[in-house]
Amino acid sequence: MLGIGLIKGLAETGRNFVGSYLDPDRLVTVEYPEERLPVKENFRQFPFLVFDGEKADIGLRCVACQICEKECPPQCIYIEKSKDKKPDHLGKPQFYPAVFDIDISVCMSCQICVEVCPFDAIKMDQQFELSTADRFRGLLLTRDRLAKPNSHFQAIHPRDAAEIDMRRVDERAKAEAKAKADAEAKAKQATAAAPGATKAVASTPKPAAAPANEGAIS
Amino acid sequence: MPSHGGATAKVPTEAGAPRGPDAYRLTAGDNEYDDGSLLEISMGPQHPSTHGVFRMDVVLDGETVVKLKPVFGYLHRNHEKIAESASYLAAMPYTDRLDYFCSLTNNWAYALAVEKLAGLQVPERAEFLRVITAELTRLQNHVCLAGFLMQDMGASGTPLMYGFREREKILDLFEALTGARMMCNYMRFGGCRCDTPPGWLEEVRKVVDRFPRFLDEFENLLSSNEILMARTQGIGVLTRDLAINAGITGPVLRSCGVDYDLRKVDGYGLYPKFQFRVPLGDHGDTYDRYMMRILEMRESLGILRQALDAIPEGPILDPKSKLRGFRPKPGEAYGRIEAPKGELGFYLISDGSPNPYRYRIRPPSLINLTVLEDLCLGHNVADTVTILGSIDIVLGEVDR
Amino acid sequence: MSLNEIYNWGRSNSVWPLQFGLACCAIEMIASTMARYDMARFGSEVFRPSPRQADLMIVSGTVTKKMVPQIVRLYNQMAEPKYVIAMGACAISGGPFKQGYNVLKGIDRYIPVDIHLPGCPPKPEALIHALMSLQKMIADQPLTGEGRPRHLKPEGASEFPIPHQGEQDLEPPCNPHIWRPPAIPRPVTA
Amino acid sequence: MAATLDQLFVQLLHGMTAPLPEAIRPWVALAISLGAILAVFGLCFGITTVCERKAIARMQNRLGPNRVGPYGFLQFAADGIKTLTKEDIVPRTADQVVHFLAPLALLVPVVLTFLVLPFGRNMTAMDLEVGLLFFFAAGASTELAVFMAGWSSRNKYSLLGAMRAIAQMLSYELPFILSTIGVVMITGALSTTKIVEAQAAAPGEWLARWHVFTPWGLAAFLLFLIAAFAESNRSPFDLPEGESEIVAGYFIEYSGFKFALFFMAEYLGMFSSSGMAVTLFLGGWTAPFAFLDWVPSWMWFFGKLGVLIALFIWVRGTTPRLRMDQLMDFAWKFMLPLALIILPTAAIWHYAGRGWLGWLVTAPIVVGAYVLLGRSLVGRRRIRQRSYRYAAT
Amino acid sequence: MAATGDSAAGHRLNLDPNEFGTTSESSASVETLEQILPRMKVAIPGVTFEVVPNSAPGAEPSWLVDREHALSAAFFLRDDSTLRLDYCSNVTGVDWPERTIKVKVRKGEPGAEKEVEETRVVPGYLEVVYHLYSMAAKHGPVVLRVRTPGRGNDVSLPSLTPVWRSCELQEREVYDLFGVHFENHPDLRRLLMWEGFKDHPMRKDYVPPDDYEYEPTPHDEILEKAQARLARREASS
Repeated sequence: MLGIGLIKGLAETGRNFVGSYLDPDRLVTVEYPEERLPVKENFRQFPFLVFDGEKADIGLRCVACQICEKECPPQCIYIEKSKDKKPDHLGKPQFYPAVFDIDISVCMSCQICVEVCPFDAIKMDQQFELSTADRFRGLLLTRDRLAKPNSHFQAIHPRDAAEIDMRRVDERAKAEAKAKADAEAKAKQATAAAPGATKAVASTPKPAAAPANEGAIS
Repeated sequence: MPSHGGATAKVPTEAGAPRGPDAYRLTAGDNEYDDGSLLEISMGPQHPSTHGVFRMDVVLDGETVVKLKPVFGYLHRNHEKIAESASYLAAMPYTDRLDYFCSLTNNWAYALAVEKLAGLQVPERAEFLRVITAELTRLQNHVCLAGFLMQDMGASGTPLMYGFREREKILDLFEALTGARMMCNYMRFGGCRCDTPPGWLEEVRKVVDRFPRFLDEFENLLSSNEILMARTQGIGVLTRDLAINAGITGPVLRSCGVDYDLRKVDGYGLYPKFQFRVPLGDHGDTYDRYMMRILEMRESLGILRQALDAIPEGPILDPKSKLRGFRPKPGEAYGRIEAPKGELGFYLISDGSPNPYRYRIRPPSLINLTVLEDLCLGHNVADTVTILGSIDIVLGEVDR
Repeated sequence: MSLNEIYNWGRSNSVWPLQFGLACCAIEMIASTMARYDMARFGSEVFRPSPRQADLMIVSGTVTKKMVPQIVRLYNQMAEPKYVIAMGACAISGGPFKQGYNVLKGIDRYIPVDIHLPGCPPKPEALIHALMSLQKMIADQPLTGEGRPRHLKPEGASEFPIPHQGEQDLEPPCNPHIWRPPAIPRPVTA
Repeated sequence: MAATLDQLFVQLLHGMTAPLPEAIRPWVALAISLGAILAVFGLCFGITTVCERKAIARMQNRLGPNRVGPYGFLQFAADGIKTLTKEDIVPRTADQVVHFLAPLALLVPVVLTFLVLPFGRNMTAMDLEVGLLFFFAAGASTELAVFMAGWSSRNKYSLLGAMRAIAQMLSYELPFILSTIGVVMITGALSTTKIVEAQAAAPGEWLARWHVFTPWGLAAFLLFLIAAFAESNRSPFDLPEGESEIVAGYFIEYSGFKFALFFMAEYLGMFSSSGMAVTLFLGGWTAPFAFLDWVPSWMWFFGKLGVLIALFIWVRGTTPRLRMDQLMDFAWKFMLPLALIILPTAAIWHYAGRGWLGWLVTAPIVVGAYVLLGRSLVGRRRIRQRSYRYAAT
Repeated sequence: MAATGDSAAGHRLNLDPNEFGTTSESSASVETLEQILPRMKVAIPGVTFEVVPNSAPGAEPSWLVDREHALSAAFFLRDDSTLRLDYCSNVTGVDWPERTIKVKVRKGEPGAEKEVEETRVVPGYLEVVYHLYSMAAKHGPVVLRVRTPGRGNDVSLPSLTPVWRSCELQEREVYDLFGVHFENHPDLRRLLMWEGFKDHPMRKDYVPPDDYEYEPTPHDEILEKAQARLARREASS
């Protein structure tokens, strides 16, 4: 009969109206600025650079290899390699990015830079409240704005961070062991050759490794 | 085969019959419509119901459509050109933005084409994940389509809201798995990017278990509504022969009774292992097209249940696949899947370099629009909107 | 409460967007009005399909060169005071598609943009955040003096020239009165 | 006490006009009433828009406006301030004069219709003998205003909207009026006050004699209500402004305050036709049960009005829109014949003694007519639910 | 689920790469060109068909047909009772600019041939590729290629829209982006670019307009252009 479907529909909306006062399933609004949905661990927005330790300019993991720059689909990363080198967490001297700019007005949050980075240096941040009236300076993230401590990474991607930290501790332990072994071997050679030079050789890797170590554990 | 109703008598009856150039000119001789009996209006590119920046130049006699010319290209963002100058991997995030409702099926189609091109194999767990994500995508696409169709019919947002309420639940799953709500960028050549986070499959099961309740509600709200039936039944009748000849695919094709579902025909992925039925319509009108989606959703739920029961542990990426420096040997491949909107195909020509020589997308939305004029002629302006809505287009894919 | 405050309170709490979507971001824009996020809480769910009745244009998605004249025309058709949010990477700068031949590299080349919202696409929460920043911006505007909004300045244009589609590109490629990019020096890295 | 409250506003008006000379007293009283009507229903308009947005939001599982003022109830004030201060655009090609006049021509007749509504006992601003006629006459002239708006804008969409509006409103004018004739026949009066008084409970009866409690009255009430939906362009009959098809219909080119006037006129039209439905069928300001007579009469009126408005909102939150030809079919092939059948039914009811015999005779007629007409409307187009087959695999 | 304990899953996934995907399995039911060619030669006298090999694993070879007979060949493929390719899925334009290739040629006197590397110029052409399937027989694909004689601005091919309506919009797209004129196409206008646009942007030698006025992260050519622009700006100020 004419009107039955209409009445069924009215009953449905009526049920939802009443239900919105009784059943949380029928009132799904999350009042955003005050209430927030839990952020998913995998959620990604824009990249940031991880640094170990306290200071961004010392602990930056990025070695300016420019792989991410090349692989970035929309070409929104701009890197200038440093002239000099700094030791990384294993103590190996590496370049660092003198300029590392990401134009987040172009970035498509595809995470390919993260996937291709062999140094775990670039990761995805979860900050999304970035609206700004400043078109040119507000949206070009420079190295200083991109650098965030490892503790931040651990906070937003705990599973990933734990895995990476573990690996880096292992790597470091291996490197140290190797350095030690090398040093010992050298020391042996040295003692064999000239006993006076031992001390200087053995102490070389230490100062370089110190800041990286802090970061990995913090 | 249902014959044309009186209202659609202006549709050329011989399927695929070529029509003279005059049939395509909107203002023939510049003064054909000057006597004031006909009204020419341009619907779009900014129009509430053209689903984005689509435009239809419509000639009306009163409110009856006499001529309708779709105008494309307002969202032509050069996807193919960009992909041809970027690496194979770099094109993957761009496929997300093709049909931006269904990024995961787009990913799959592209991955399938590249896998055919390079001869990569997909581990079983990854295949299961692909099926699960693709069927979830189909669910959320159809839910939104039904909502938008009602919106086009003038329902003040309620069905759309219900649809989006369910969509959000599925998007939560996508976000937990891939990190993004819409632009998932999840599949890789020879597998998937990452494994499921702990507890994800249980979450999927929860959503799947609750979904039928929503479908029942939705059908209560609308499927038997007299206004909906009056607005859609007998409107925009697509004949079987015309549909085949015009390359219509997906639910629109099946609504006129052609049994052609690539999940069955090609049996790509793991679909031959799942039991599901392909619903078919007999009338090919807007109501059938709408109902096809509703029925397909129920079948998708069945596939999801089977997949969730059977998903094995294992690797998710072919060890042969490479992220960087991927250079398939020269050759070409055409991979196609049954996307929620129809047959989505990727045609790739490799010349051995790191970027595809030719990268072509076969967009179901665009080709389904071939018959838009045939469907709309003789109907009302209000019907053009619902017919367009029932074809289910996404402009990102139409214009690429 | 001063007249200034009442005026700003009124227009900041009743921002009606134009029902106008371009691409992917439009879906997130729709999602932000839907039940989960509910932009209606801010009184902004009244999406007016006619530009005459809208206050806010959310440029949500890729702006192609074919579409630019229409967008500028729509903006011109809106009644003052009017605001623009450039939503998503494409609307701000062309985003991932900026390498394309048919893609405009930022809608701010032709119309003034109040709020830029990066993301591809931004989450619905981010759009609500942008809307809140816009409301705050409106509420803080003085109605006299130098800092007053554009529509209250005698020289402030409310219509902007519509670019013409040429043989290769839009002519002119930008409106130099509102688009003044800074130069970023980049050394030659050969 | 109850009586004072009941006649509060009447006394107030009397007190205000008493010191004035006899000659101008009725005019001043009318002016004050008009002012009061504008103020009350203006506020009602504001509150209703917020309530509607909140109610529809609730139907859609969300909260709706809740940030501006307490519980978001000042949202209408913000909207009002904004639309008032917004730039007023008149398209260059538009017919300037007609474009300017249209919103006024729409609002004035709508406001006039309120004059004959009895809001409470003795609370009719202009108690005309032919009140009902005045109501329809004033209400019908809104159609002209809508067409003026659509035509003068020189916009194709607005023209389409105007054409639709004219066709729709004229067609629904017929069942709109015809459905009330039964009431006029039974009460034998065109005065709205008398119609209401005729529906009050007779001494000794517990139930009021509302017309909606009779078979023909119920049918006529539903017809009137449906026609009222169409007359006020509310969903599912909002074709003249059908957003999804013709963008914003006849007021597409209006901005700022003129647009707000259109909006207001739509809501005021809804109020006035709901008010008339209350007056004609729901007993106006009378209580449904005799023992509830102590409640002030105007509260009854506004309570019933509120219920009808809620119904308007509820329907808007649920249904899709009809199409133009279906709308016409519905008016001419369903509503008009049904209204014509209701007329003799009302007569039969009268002569059958208005008791159980009347029920026995008239109820089958009304239900039968409804079913048959409904079936012929739907059946001719073969509109039905379908079953579907699946591919053989 | 029936397939849970099915060993077929593991089995299927270890398929020979040459048979990857069931598309190629189903395409096995299409006759080979050798089987069809005699029939076709009878139906369309003078047609030349050539198999273009495809070295990708598991992908189907394609058939190159001469442009004079393309239309009648298409009709034949559609109407032939065993083929019944009633569904044209995909129409692709491909631009092959002029290129020089190195070929090894045997040269010299007969008997005293030497293998010499020679550079040869392959003239450029535009190619349109049609992917055909059968909905009736559920087989396919048959890949049909048609080539233009050159890469000029007025090269033309016969339109296959009379055979398959699905080509209508896709051929318009190929016309728009590659500049292939389709003879007898019912409505050959630009599809994606605006009317009045002068170039065909998908051609390999297309030069996009330079509109990178502001480019904070430039690379390659854009970097050079940005630098040039910066130099100009500094010179003018």
